[in-house]
Amino acid sequence: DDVVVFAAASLKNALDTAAATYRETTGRTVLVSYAGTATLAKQIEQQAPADIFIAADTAWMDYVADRSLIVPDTRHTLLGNRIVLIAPAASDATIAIAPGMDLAALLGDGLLAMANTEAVPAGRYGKAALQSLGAWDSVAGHIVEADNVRTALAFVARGEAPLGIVYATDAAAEPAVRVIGVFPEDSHPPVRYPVAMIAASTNPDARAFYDFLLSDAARPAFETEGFTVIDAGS
Amino acid sequence: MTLAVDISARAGGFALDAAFESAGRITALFGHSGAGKTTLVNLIAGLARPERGAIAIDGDTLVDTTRGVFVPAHRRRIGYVFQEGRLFPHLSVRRNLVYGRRFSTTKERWADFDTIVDLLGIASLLERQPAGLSGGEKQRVAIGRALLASPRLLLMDEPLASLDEARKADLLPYIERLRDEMRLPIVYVSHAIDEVARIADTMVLLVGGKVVANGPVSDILARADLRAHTGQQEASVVLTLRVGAPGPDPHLTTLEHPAGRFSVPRLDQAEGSEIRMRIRARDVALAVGDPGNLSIRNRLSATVTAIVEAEPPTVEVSLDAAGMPLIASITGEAVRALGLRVGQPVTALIKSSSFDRAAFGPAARPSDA
Amino acid sequence: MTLAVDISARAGGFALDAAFESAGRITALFGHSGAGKTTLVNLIAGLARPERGAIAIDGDTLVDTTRGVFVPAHRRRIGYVFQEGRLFPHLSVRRNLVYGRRFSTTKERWADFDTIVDLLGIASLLERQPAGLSGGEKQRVAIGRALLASPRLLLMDEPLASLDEARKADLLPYIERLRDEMRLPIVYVSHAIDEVARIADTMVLLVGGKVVANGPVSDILARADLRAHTGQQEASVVLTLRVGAPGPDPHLTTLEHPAGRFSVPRLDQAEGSEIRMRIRARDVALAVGDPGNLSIRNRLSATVTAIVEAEPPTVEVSLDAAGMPLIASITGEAVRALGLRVGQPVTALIKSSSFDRAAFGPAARPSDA
Amino acid sequence: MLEPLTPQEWSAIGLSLRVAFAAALCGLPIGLLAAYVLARFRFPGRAILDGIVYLPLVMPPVVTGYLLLLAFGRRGPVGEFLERTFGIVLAFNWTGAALAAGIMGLPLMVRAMRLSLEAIDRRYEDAAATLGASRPIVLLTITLPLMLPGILAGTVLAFARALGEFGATITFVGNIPGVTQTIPSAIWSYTQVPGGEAAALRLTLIAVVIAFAALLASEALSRRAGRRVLGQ
Amino acid sequence: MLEPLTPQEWSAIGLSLRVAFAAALCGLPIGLLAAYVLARFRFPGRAILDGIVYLPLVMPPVVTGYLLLLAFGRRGPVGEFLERTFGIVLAFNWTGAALAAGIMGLPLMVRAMRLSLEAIDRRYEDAAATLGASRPIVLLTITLPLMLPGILAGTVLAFARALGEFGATITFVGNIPGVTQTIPSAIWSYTQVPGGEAAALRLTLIAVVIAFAALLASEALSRRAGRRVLGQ
Ligand SMILES: Nc1ncnc2c1ncn2[C@@H]1O[C@H](COP(=O)(O)OP(=O)(O)OP(=O)(O)O)[C@@H](O)[C@H]1O
Ligand SMILES: Nc1ncnc2c1ncn2[C@@H]1O[C@H](COP(=O)(O)OP(=O)(O)OP(=O)(O)O)[C@@H](O)[C@H]1O
Ligand code: MOO
Ligand SMILES: [Mg+2]
Ligand SMILES: [Mg+2]
Repeated sequence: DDVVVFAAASLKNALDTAAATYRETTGRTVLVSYAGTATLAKQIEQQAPADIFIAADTAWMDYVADRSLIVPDTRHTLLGNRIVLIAPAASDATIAIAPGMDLAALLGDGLLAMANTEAVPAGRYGKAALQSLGAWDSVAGHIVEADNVRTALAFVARGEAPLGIVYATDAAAEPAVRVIGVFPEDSHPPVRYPVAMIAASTNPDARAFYDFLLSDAARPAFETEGFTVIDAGS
Repeated sequence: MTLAVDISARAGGFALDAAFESAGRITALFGHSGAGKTTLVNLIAGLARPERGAIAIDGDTLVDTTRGVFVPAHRRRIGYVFQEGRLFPHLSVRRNLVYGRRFSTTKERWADFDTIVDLLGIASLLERQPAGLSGGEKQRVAIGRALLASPRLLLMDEPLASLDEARKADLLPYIERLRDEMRLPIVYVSHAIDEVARIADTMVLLVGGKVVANGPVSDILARADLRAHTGQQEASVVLTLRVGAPGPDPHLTTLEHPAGRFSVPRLDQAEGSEIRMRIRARDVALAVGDPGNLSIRNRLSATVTAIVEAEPPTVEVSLDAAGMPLIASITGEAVRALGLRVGQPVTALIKSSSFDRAAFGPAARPSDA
Repeated sequence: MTLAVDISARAGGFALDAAFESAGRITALFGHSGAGKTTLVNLIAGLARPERGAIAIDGDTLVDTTRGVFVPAHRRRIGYVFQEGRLFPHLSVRRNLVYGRRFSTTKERWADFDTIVDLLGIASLLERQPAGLSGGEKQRVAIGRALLASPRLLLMDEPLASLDEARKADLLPYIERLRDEMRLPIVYVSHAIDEVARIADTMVLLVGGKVVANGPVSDILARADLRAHTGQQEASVVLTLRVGAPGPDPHLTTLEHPAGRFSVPRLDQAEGSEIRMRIRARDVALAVGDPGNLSIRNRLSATVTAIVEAEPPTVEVSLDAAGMPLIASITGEAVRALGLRVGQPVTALIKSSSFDRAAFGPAARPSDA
Repeated sequence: MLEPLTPQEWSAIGLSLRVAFAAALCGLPIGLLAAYVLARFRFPGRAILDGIVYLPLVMPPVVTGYLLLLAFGRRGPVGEFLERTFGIVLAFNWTGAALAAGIMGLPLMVRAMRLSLEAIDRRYEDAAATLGASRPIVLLTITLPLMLPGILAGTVLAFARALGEFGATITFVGNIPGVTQTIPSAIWSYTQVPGGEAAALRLTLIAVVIAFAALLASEALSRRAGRRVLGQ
Repeated sequence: MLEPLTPQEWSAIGLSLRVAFAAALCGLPIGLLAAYVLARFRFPGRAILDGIVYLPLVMPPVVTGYLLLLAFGRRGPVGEFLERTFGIVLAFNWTGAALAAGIMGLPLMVRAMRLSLEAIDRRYEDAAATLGASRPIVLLTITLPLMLPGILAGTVLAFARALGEFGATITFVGNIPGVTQTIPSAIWSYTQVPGGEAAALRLTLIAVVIAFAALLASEALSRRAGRRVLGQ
């Protein structure tokens, strides 16, 4: 049977490339089921036929770990990402991302596009960053939330919202937006994509792909998309 | 066949209470618009449930509320020609016609497709869809459909109302043949007293949901008290006469009447067979003494038995013609001019040509059931 | 009113080619089932478009394919009583009835709600929904609905077929009143030759989609060559006679006939007014010499003008009664027995009571339009 | 489940009701028009129109939402026109949510109405014309009343769909609490955090109860109309 | 747009077709039964059944999918039962996708069928009974043919909905290429990464074309049936 990976949707391009590389070198096919991390976690809870889980945040990985659904010592942080403040490409808005910044003034009567600040990791990181920079309270009533970071990006790209907070990976690939600034890593919990093998997996090939993901061979696939590859063990 | 009905039912604010028995080959349901004829026919067909009561055919119970019996419509083998056609809109005329065929067993099946199609003149319509048919065409197909299901009892709710006279004249003998040759009992709803008088032997008269009379058609038509309900303007008698030996004119059929000569336009009935005919009082004239040189050849010797004032100027003179009844309706002026009185011998004059084809029917052959 | 029709139309495989003009107050459309009557009526109503041709009422063009004129149905003010009722199922009887009211201007509105409801006997149905009505009730409501729209021309497609005799007898005089008092021209489709003869003055005879004859009803009924199409079994004449001075019996009305005495059951018509009546050949008997002491009081002196063999045994004897036509249908046997020949003087005998109410109608008053 | 609703939840419920009503009611004339045109006229491009009406059903809601954003966003051609001409802004506005929900419900609405319309015996309309009723009057007094079951069914379908619509709405107008956060958006948020199931189910139940009420109301109306047609 | 489709996309199209056909065809008898029961019988709990049929429309698809996962998942009561008794596994299987799509389409199907059924003049059924047809035969020969427009409309609605269904499917059976990845799941995946729009639109167009073909086929069938009823 083919190895089945459950992965957060935002990893699609990178993981598809990695899987293609893997197939070229080993001849073995890997199937990746992309969905929201929450959905994947709940499916795994319902004995989904997954061999490997790559989450977009640690909370849902904790969720499956708490239920002993993963092989504990296979949990590793695979990738990192950054969140950035963006504006439409044509915008000349500038602001230094630092404590006390006056984001509200920059917004004017526009809205700040973010992924859902309670539910979606990208949104949660953004909220934490704004809070730690003291800008949250002044913009809280002026946020338009999306169900995922891609929609938030689209809001800015389409010029509907003057500013937005998205992953660096998304911003880099979208010519219609301009990165105004990158949020300091210490202003929010680090953006991490943990990986783990599923406890119920019986696929003998799973381990090989897992190892491949953590190996240097997979590195270019992730880095091309703008992810930071977190060295195993770090 | 005996149809025994004793039911109460209601539809909206309308209450039907009908109890009658009919052993007739054709039972006419007669009554004004809204009298409950269709309601009653629906109950017999099994399309409606009575509140209480029972319906049985030849002792075979179809409904009996006290015993909780209710035979569903499809098991009754009762054909129904609806007042409004109700052809299946999604089936061709042919498939409408044969619809009921497959539900009868070969043994029960007496209806022949080609015969019925020819008779109804619908051969050219077979591949058509009902929606394009004219009013009369629809009704003919509906009759054919009911017949082709080979029912054991046929309900016809004003089946001929939308047909022209020529077609009616074609169909009535066929209905008689169904009655006589196929021995198919029929419950026949009609407003046309001529039709009823011709083909029905038993009549159930409905007024406002109640049966006010039922029995032989001749008895009911003769009852003056029912005339308002039967919608007749005037009296008539129904006689059953035997076909006599052929006379000199081959186009006339002589009927044996004890009171005198009686010939009518030729009937295709064998000598000795019985004929039922309705003689309307308006068609009977009277002569006192020698009638003179008249074109009216049918002359019956009779005695006046009663003289009754009907709606002026009409007076109905009841006659006894050698034991057979006859009624003449003439004007009061004529009664006075002729000096008519009870007991007086008169000659009843009846024009041969006052009968049209529709007035005659072979008397229903006694059922052997 | 003049209705001028000259059109070709087709429906499926059926082709209608009708050209006629009628200046009649009531124009009867007569023809066998499937002859195209409903098709023609639909064209007049504006519910169908002809392939080519024109229809005009009093010179007001409704359709003219050459000029591209097509007045839509709702602007024609042509009432239509459909063969199948077509009551609006979602509206109560009352709301069905008044539906067309609001579309006529006050000036055009001649129909009175209460009068029409009473006449049709539907007062008790007003709050009901159409679905619960009996067949005849539906049809009466449909007639009322068409009338209450105050049309300038009324199309009636077999309007009385589902009504009982009593109701028919009530409605026919009303239709006559519409014709005479409301001056409402009517196109009347019917299979019942009696009805047509009584109320229509003009008749259009359709056979297989073609008009084979049109003109005054009396002319068409008198034409022996059309009898197969009119569905009549026998001949008749339609006479227009003047009401004469009252005689001794108040229940009889004397009609002025130049050939002799002629009285009929009382008509509520003023002395001097004109009456139209149909006298069926079967109701006329002949006497050569003194008729004797008969109950038949109407005796007209006449001369035999023709003796025509009809369907045996019937022979039709045409008469000239002081310039007015009359036909007697008697048996060949009678002709021989009386030794009848052309030119012979005879007495025509007509029973007063052979006319029922339905046979008479006031002659349509000359239109002043 | 028995905890009181938060103000945000209350406002989501209020907003969802507003959006669903607006979607169903504003969709009504458009749906009727589309149903009428599709059922009654034969014209070139009819099949295309028919297909277009179905589009929102076939496309994943996210795509529909994205296309709406492209067209009706402030920078979209239609959106720009609407804003410039009428001052109407749909993006990030509850009206945009209603538009999204309405469009998602349109295929359902049109289908139901068309079925009813096509089942009507046109001879009733002919009869009305002979009584003097012009085409629009026939439509109002005969056609529409006779297609009432379909209109009601279509409206309830659209209403229910609007209550459940999430993908297109959030992609088009996002999720601004109190402005564009409808019940489904709120539910979705709950499902995305560990332990949010109970709150999600509670809101789901509320949506279901609302839809149920609408359904019962429409059935009652429909039955009343039907009873009338069948003769009390 | 003109690049050849990837094998994964081909398999998504094939799977979507399979899922949509299965959803529409297996839904058919269930939808018919529900429509028949709802239209023809009055029984306690009828309103509840009516409401349940509407549920999938009202609930956000994600919730429906989650409930399906809870019920039909391998650990869910129904799922466990089905696996133990019949060896049927729905979760993470294309059959599960069909189930999800079928359930999402059911309200549309039932509604369309019910409208058609309620528009049938029951006197035709009475007429058939007097000709000897038993209840099931009447159903087969009169009722079903007369409600054909509704059956077709309902089936196409369900088919189209199945082609567009995403939320419930991805939540219930996931998005495993070749196994459970339908066109909408593939589209959604594309929308979640930079630069995926073109691929997403291309797949959307394919879904639209398929739905369009189904629509045209059903219209043609329906017109043929209709023409028959109206007399060629
Ligand atoms: N559902 C109903 N609600 C109220 N009244 C009804 C209902 N069904 C029938 N009726 C009434 O019952 C009476 C009898 O109806 P039925 O159809 O049996 O009459 P009918 O004798 O067949 O008349 P017709 O000769 O006009 O067809 C009518 O007055 C009708 O209005
Ligand atoms: N759509 C159609 N397709 C084919 N034939 C049709 C269509 N419409 C009408 N006809 C045919 O046209 C002929 C005339 O129909 P029409 O309804 O005018 O007859 P009618 O004279 O009114 O008959 P009836 O007295 O039976 O009502 C009929 O033979 C009918 O079958
Ligand atoms: O990677 Mo996510 O779970 O689509 O934000
Ligand atoms: Mg009746
Ligand atoms: Mg006709």
